[in-house]
Amino acid sequence: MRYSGFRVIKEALTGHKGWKPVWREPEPKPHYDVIIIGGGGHGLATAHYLSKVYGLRNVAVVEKGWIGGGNVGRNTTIVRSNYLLDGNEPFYEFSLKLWERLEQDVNYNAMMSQRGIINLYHTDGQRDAYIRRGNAMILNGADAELLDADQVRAEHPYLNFDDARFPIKGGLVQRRAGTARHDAVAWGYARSADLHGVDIIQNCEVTGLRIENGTCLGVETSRGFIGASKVGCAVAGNSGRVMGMAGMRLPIESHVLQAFVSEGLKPVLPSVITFGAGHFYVSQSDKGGLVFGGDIDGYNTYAQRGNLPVVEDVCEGGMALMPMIGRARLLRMWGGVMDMSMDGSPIIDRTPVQGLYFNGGWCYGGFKATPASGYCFAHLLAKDEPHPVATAYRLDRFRTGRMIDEKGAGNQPNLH
Amino acid sequence: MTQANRLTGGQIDRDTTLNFRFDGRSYTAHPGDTLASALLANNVRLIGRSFKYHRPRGLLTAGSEEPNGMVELRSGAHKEPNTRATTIEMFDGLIANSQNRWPSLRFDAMAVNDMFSNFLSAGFYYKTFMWPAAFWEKLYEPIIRRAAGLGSLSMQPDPDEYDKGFRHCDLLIIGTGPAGLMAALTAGRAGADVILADEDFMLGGRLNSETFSVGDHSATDWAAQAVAELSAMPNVRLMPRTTVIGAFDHGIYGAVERTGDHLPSLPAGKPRQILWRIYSQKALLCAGATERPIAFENNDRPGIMTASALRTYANRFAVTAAPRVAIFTNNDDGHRTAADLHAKGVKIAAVVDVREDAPLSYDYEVLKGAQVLNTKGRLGLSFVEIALPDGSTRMLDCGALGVSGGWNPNVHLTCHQRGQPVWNEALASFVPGENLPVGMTVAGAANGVMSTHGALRSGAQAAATALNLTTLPDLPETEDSPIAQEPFWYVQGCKRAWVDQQNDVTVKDVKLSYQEGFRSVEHLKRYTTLGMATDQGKTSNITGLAIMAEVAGKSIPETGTTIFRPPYTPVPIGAFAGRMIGKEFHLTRLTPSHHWAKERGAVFVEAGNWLRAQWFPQTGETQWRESVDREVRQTRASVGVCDCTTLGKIDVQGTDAADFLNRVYANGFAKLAVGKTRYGLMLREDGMVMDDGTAARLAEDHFVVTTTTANAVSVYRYMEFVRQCLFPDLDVQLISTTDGWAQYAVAGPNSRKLLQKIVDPEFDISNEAFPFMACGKITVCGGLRARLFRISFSGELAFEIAVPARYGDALMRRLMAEGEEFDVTPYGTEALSVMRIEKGHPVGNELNGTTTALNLGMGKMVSKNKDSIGSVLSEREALTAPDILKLVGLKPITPEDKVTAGGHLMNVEGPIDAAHDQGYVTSVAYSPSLNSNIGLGLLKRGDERLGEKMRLVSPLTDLTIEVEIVSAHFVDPEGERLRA
Amino acid sequence: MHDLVATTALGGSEPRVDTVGSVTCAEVPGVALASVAARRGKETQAQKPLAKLIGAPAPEVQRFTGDQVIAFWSGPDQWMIEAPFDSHADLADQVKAIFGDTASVTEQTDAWARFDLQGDRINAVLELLCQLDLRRFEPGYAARSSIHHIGCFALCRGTDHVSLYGPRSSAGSLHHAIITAMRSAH
Amino acid sequence: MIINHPLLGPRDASEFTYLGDASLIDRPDGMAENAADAFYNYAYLRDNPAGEHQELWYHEAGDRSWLVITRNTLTHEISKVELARDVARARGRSK
Repeated sequence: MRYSGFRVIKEALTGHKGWKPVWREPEPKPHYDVIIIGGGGHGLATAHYLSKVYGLRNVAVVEKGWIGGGNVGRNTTIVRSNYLLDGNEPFYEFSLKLWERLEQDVNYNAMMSQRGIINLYHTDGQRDAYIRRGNAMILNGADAELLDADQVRAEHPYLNFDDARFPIKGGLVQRRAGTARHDAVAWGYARSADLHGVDIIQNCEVTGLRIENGTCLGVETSRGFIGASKVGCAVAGNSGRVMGMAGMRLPIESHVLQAFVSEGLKPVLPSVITFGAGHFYVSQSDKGGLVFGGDIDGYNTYAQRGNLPVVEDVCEGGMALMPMIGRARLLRMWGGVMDMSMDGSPIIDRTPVQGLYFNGGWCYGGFKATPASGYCFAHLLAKDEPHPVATAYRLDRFRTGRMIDEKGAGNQPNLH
Repeated sequence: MTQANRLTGGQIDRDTTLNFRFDGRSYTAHPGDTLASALLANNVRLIGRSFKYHRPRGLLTAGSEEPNGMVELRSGAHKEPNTRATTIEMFDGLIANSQNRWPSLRFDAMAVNDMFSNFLSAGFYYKTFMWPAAFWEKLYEPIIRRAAGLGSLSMQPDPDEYDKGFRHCDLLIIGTGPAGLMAALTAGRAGADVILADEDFMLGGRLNSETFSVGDHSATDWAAQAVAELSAMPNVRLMPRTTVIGAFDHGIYGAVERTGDHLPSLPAGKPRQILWRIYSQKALLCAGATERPIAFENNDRPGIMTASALRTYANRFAVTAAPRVAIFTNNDDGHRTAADLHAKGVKIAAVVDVREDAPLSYDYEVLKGAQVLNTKGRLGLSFVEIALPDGSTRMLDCGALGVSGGWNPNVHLTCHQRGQPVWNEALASFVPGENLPVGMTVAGAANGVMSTHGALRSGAQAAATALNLTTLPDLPETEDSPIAQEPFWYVQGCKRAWVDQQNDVTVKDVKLSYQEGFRSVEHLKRYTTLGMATDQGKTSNITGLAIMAEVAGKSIPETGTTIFRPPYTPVPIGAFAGRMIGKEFHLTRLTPSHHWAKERGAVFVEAGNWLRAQWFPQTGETQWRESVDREVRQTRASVGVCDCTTLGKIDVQGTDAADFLNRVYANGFAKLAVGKTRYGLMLREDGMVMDDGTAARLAEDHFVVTTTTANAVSVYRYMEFVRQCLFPDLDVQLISTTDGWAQYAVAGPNSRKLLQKIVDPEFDISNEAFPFMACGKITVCGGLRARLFRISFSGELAFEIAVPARYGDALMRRLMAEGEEFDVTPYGTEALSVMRIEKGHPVGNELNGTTTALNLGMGKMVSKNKDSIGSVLSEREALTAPDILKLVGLKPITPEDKVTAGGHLMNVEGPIDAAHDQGYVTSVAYSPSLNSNIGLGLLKRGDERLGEKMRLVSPLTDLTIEVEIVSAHFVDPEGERLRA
Repeated sequence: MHDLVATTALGGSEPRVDTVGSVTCAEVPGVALASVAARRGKETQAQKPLAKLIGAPAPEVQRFTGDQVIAFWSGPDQWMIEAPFDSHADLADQVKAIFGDTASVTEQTDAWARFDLQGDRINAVLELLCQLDLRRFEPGYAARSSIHHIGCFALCRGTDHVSLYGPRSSAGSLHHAIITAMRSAH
Repeated sequence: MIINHPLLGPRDASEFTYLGDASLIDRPDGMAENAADAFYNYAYLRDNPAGEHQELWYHEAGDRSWLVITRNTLTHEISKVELARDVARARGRSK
């Protein structure tokens, strides 16, 4: 069924009787060409591109709970490609281009809104680093603009310019960045993959990987064994647990990132804003809520919740940056479990086990990567070679010293 | 205005009259009122508009669970959007306005949405607005955004202050209804350290809304007596107006006390609210229960509210929502409301009870086995249409309808650590599950114990269990009626029957969600937005879940559970931020000569939390560059003084101190002589440079280590890690002395002469006695103990001198006075930076966490003969490949060309793109010594490319120039000056 | 005798005193400090000179002992010695002479700013500043924690008298935090 | 969170700084034959367990002790807190 304004009107006039389930509820087949573990954004995007672009139809996504319940269902919805390093920027720019045509691609309105992002800077050193980054973006074909303090004030007059501990000196802007309706991204990919024949199997937990003679033959699940020629793991947050079933230790720790939303408010913020002198970034959703976040709690955890010190730290940052939000109320807080990698960058690669492929280590940047991650993982699964924009995301890069460390924080995941 | 709907009795102070305004009209109220009760007293039912369809809305409840009755409170910068009228304590002069309407509350243009509601069904926006692609941002989204949202921000900084505080207790009791009060009495009398918190300004919870007696007293009086007894106990702290908002790990609870919201204005220095972090050994949740509505057609009109809310308004606030009231119920509690209202003289149109065996009344009509089919009234309820068991219908004329669908225990805080409530068939509601936050127990209605006596009993027992008490206090006699709740969620056949009133989610939407495959509870919530409004679904989640279960043909527990996240009720962001905002966002660190520098007119710059003098403008200097160039020239020509107090200083002592430093530094320290200083390079274990600085050996077993300003804390932490975790038996002791010493760099050819004027004569600081890299303890100015280091960052003959911080100001003034004959200049961080770039010293821009010693031209410093931190991993193949980046100097071919830090380096020929990137510029300066802009950069194979011409491009700042690659040591490469 | 004039941590020539209601906050510059850390293997030995120095047994964890010269526990086998500045301007040297090679001694006099809070409502002020359990504040208690993200020692000298030691460079921020809390709690 | 410091008793976790897995105590010998391999494992690979996790915390705003804390990463329950120095010695580290 194709979605359109016409269809909405037609259904409205006929009592909405024609709407069909957005995805089937199939029983698992005994064997698939490809099984993707994880019905989050990345797993569903992988299924969409595998089936639509690479033509593989005998594909299943197995999800232990409900689809879209991973970090795609609990993030701050920001989409951008403002990266510095060669290993990252082409990938994220590829992703942003996929975002720009996502809705037409999947025939689902994910409300991709190119409202722009501004990263504020407060010191000369930060400015220099942003100039280097902005140049890297432009040299990679992305867009970037540098604003001085007056230009920032013209666009964001409500920021704290007059009573700031760390005065705003300017900002790096990417106009094509923005936000998207996170749940809809998962649903749109799921719907499209389903239409292309992919089996989306919910409430099916992977309990083991069947590996014989160094080759992965399929997955053991709560609904029995399902065979597969190739198994791709896309369970960021839980990568350690699933890959542990294959006996692998990863350069990854699991951490919680909290996110927050305020009560609905009439429009106040025109774009995504990140504070350069504290842990705070914010945008406003179409419903009017201020969606914001900050730093990870900082300790290893698989619990989808955090603690007060980070809540306070984030709100301190928010109030320091935009003191007008003091009387807006924080409505809800939640936590998502992140794969924090050893250099802050992801991994999309084969593993030492034949037929087992890994996608993870997204830190807290996974949402914006969803389309490219799916595309590149699909490419890897279909062709057994990395997509040209994802060649740096190797599992062995820490052994060889080819880290992709945007922050320069080194091998301590909670600093990335 | 008279208060037309005011009844007799109630917990209000009729002797005092308060004035308030709503939507510009003046009304009166009394202390003890909420804005909600005061509006009802003045016969105002219409208060707001719903989120999506802009339907007229009034009050649904009398408490913090309110989804509808939201206003913008106060005015100007104090405006507070989305404030629930039910929780606003009345004060004189209160101003409130309705929100989410235009142009007025009664005539809202956006109400047109309601007419097109069929097109705006759940999730309609996911299926359209996709063509053409660019129209989303330009057309559709702006319209949606303007229509959405609720209240509006003032756009001005919040003028109020917020505090944070910390309290510890044996037992935290949350809620002061019968369970909470009885628990507090039990624990308090036993001497336990108790905190008793309640969101209401009046303690007593539901007891203040009821007419039955407790012991020999009315419920209200009993509560007041209990509160009085507790107030007199030194071991019990009562916290009214305090909402416990979240249960965090290990018995920590967040609580927001509204210390000033009930005041017309705040006294100076007083906070509006305090965010308390309560550390509890045990916690007892006595949060009561919330009455749930029943869904029926047009059940959202102003005047339709929960029956218990009608009862609260009547009994506690002496207000009726209308002179004529009907009740729709599926349980006995609805009849209690009817009886109480009747007793207060309110006309009961009828009690509509879905049960065939409903109890009858002598005082008013009870319609057994009847249901509400529909309602009428554009801006407020006027008629209710009833379906009678015989199939006939009847219209009831009434201005208010109280709806009772049973009670849901307030399990919210039990879910905050992702515990799941469990379904209780007898109560037809969710009760707390097994996996509660550690240390928490639940009593009273929150635990499904619905009678008053049961609540008293369970509160006492829970407190006794938590504190290991063996005896329970005597409990007063009171109401102990059994509770039986037969589920009745919605009237069959209804469509536009609201489940989530604020977000406009109807029964029809829930069914459509199922039809489209959004069947898990989480999908239901996300697809329809059920429970995502500001009330977090307190009155709607379970009903929505129940309807989904019915459609799916499953039981409720099979369908799922619903859990709640913190905060319990929305909290101002300002309260979470507290005092650490504005200029106090981070602490400010000042050096001892800060005041002196300020007197000199210095311009300051943030360096981490420090404020440092950036340059010292002199009369006639209009451009910062003039001051900086002068400071550099004066220093290089004669002498300058720079405050370098901010550098980290770590005292390293012990018989193994040298051995310890030999491990944390990449270069050797074992053989450094006493009285000597050495430059040290510290690596992270991954081989990247962590920090650099110097270590001065003051004695065989005593070093003073300096770190960069930025890394002082992390280096100290890391050294403690190495000491305690890696080499626990080394005899080495560490302590930071950063703040203890004021330290000044005295640099320039005349620096020795200047210092000789203040260093006491018994100390010889001539080149022979005190050569380059010497260090020692000295005295100055007639006996003040000081430390002197002959080290140089500027490349000149230079010293660093340190004195106890309290004398820093005086020493700086003395240096300036004594230096007058040498034309001494103070210099700031800019001149410091210029001089270090001229000398090619790497700092933060180069030590960016991705550079190795090899990158920085210091590869040889990494000793291969010892096992120091980071040495092994610095050898990895990609870090030692031939084409890695190397630190170089850059000079524009045209000296006036500005060099841009962050610019990228490209070959002179060939394309300009990422694939041909050769490196980047890390630091730039104008060098007054060379009369040229210069820069440092990291360039592929840079050390082999000296003399090569390259393009420096910065498309971001629209710059392309040609530069020559040169040695990073622009000035005095042989280092003759610093050894002079 | 040298001729340099000292400034207080807040940058004044005289110590700052503020009173709000019944609580007084006073800057106390007349104090000398030295840290003592026992050498590896000499942890027990070091207690003897310590006892001699303060005329009392070495303090237990989170306690201070002594009278004119006191020692407070600052870490495992580490103590801070506090003495009147006028008689102990060179405290570290004096202490080192007593400890010999049993401990490392470091001058800390000017590394810290001391503020004394006095009055019968100091707990109402302290609970807005510091997350330590005030029920443990009895005379002789000494603990380090953070106040507005500033690492501080708190010494309870009496039920209505607490000394707060914060890093000297942050004295202004710490003082501001204390004064706003005093106004708020008043 | 509350960390029950072995010397000081219960303290708010906000006084502490987190480092990571307590295996960071087990630094390999940099002069050994297999040092490159051993350091890669040491510095980069983690067990990352869902359950009990031994980890290093530093009492930055307190007594500056490094602690080894045994904490469940699913529930955050802390079952043991030790001075890291004692743990390091017990694991054979010395000078």
